Amino acid sequence: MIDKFVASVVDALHGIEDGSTILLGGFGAVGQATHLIEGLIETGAKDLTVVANNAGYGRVGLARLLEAGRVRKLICSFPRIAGSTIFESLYRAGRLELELVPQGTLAERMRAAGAGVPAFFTPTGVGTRLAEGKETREVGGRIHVLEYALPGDVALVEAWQADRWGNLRYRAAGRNFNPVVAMAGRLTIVQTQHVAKLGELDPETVVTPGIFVDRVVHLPHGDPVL
Amino acid sequence: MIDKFVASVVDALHGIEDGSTILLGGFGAVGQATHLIEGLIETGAKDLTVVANNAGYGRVGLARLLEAGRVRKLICSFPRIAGSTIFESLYRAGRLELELVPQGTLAERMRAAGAGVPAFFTPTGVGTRLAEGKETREVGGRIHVLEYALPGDVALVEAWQADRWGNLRYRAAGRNFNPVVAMAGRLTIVQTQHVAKLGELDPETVVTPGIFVDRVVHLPHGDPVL
Amino acid sequence: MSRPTASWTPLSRTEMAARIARDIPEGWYVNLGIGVPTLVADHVPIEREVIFHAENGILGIGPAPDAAHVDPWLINAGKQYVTLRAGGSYIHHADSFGVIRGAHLDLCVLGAYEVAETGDIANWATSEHDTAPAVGGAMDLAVGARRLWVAMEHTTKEGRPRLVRACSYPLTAIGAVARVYTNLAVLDVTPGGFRVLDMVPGLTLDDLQELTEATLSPAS
Amino acid sequence: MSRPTASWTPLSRTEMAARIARDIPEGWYVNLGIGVPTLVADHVPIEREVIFHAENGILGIGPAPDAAHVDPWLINAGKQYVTLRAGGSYIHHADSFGVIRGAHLDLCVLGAYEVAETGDIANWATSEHDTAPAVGGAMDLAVGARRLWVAMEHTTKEGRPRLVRACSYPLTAIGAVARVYTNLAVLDVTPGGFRVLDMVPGLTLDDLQELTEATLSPAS
Repeated sequence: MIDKFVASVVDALHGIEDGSTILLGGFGAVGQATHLIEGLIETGAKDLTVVANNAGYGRVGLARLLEAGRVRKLICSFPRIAGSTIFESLYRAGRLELELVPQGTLAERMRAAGAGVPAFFTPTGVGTRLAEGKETREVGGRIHVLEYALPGDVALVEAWQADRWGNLRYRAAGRNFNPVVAMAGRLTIVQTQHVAKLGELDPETVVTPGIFVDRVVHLPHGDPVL
Repeated sequence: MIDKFVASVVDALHGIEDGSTILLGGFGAVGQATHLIEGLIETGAKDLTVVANNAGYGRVGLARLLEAGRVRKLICSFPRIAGSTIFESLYRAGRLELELVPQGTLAERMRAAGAGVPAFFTPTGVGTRLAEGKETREVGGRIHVLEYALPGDVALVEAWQADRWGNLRYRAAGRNFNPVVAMAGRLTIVQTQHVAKLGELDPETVVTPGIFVDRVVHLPHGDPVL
Repeated sequence: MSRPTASWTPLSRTEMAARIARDIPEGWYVNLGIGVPTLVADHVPIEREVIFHAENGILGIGPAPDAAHVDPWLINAGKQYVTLRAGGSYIHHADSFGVIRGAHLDLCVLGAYEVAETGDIANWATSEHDTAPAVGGAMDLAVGARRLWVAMEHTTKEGRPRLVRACSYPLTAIGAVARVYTNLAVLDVTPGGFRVLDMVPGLTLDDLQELTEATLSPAS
Repeated sequence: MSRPTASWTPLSRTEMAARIARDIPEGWYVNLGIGVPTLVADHVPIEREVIFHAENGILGIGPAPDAAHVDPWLINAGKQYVTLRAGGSYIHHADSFGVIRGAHLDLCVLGAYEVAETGDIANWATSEHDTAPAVGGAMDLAVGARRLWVAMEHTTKEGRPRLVRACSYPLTAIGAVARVYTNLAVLDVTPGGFRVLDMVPGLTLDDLQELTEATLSPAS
């Protein structure tokens, strides 16, 4: 019997190595696998590259991980949000490398990784600082930038419902990057609010099929707090 | 009030021009917008390029359109199926141009068109006849082929349910290429088995949001016949 | 703004939003940036069906909820609580930017620091050495939407023009802007530069030109 | 096949399928091609959870339905009626080939005309001038799945070897095959060519070599 559920955050995060690239679902506070992100601290893994839309806020989740000094590099579209003080002070102090990526390019690079597409052209960023030094090409009369797939060693996902095959559904705007990072992670780890029995999720409504999921931990942790 | 429903197949297909590229959803007989495809004959549009996984069978749908001599070129992954006699005789007679594309490349080229990605690299087809003459490049230690987006002037979609904003759900394996061609068509036309009231479709379960859909016609035409 | 002694009054942020809302017809799919653009939705009557999109995968955003009806799982790209109207739906981030990049939005309205007469827009970074840069979806939206409108004050607080010959701030996109709504005027970006469609009552083209670096032309 | 007078019996198609099924562990995600590969599913007991994928967007295919329980909306990539087991789900075609190309499948089993000792596979066209070529998902599956196994007769009906030094038919993919299951043997493709893992009872390596163009090596 396939059962991707594990008993604890520690089991869920087992084996993550120093230097790993970690992809995070979530947009702002919604749909972030906060317990898994904070759990990374206990694993001791360091020198991490973290890919996330935002750089965390306050002292929770990614901000806590940053504060613990475990992150070498952040690949991010919008690090500076209300309360992102830990990120800002580390960045100003030169203790954190930042690769700034347009949000759609960030999503598409991870989707490409998940879909076996190693590189693609996009019109986004042409003629801007974020395309400096990148290969460009005219296709269909318009200039485009070549962007590369962004795979993760690990993806951390927050789901609303999961079954033992790892099929996932999300809640409202909690979907966001989660299905994308789930595809792009070589090891995809999920924290879910609710457990569904196998067959309980309508097959027409599964958003992330279990093929993209390796481990699931049940954490009924409640609503996101902005 | 937005209402994408039109009264008839004729209204749904209004304005399609000679020389158009038409993308078809469907895989085998399942999920094919047969009434819209046959309706193309009455529009008089000719010199069409049709993009479809299969080349039709018997004397229905795409096979009828081919027989009527309206198709100049077929872009297809698996034209030769049981009953594809009309395609085979036209092709042998040199009366139909064929661009054979691996199925995943076909899907990805249309998805790219819908997502504003003009070209991408893929490992599929490298070293084969289907990559002859195409640009290749090593990315990540592996050779890839450059493939281009495949947009349609028109996409013909079959849905199970649609509402007046054009939100769609499909039925089982009837999903297949339909959400992909819906994204890639500049004019996306849907035949739906069922009409849903606005708000009746659970927002978590819409597969094709109405933003990809221009016109919908209600045709409760029953089950596909293999 | 160093206002000349004049008989005209600049639009408030709310009035700017209302002015933009007037020009959005039923049936358009629209993404609204942070700031004045977000206010535009409040001025589109609910019965005029305009479908608002947010980068974080929402189509069909409705009016903001009152405090008693907040759904903590439903925020927009500006991280504000929103509602979903009947007919709305959720998509994931790659699909959401497929919607953007693939030219499925009829309109995007963004704020900006500067717009050039060529349609270049600068709206994401104020200097080459920002303390912590953040770009979000601005570059994708600017190149992807079928029309890009900008909503901004006509000049900076110090009176420096924002409608310029060439942007001095880091670019968001090249040649992307179709129209600019300021607190003083509405201007189309044309191959011949900015063309004034509309001004606040009492303002003359000469007054406006004085507050603008780029050369303005009147609507023909 | 020109069979030497010998005490061995080639496997039937069903036996080949059963042999392959033995090697598929629980938990694998597997795509099965047309022909003998499709039969493999029948030999994986339902309690050993193997999740079968079809190119047309199905994950979790169950046993074939009897005539009374056919769902006309549920076919596999070979256009045969199938069922969906609890835990199954549907995805669209671009996502389905994302699953394939993105190396999410543990295994794909395909039929073939020829496999070369380098792992090249030819399985989609029998000549350079086919009356009407068709490739389907073969090229995507061959390059995309983590492991590609081939199921085929060891020789053509005319006795011509199918395990060759270099394919004579048009290629499907280069260096893609990991293992070949024939009606006579199981062979791994290694950097040193075909290595025989298993043969039907009574068959010797010399017998097998006689029916094979490529040079065989024994399992060490």
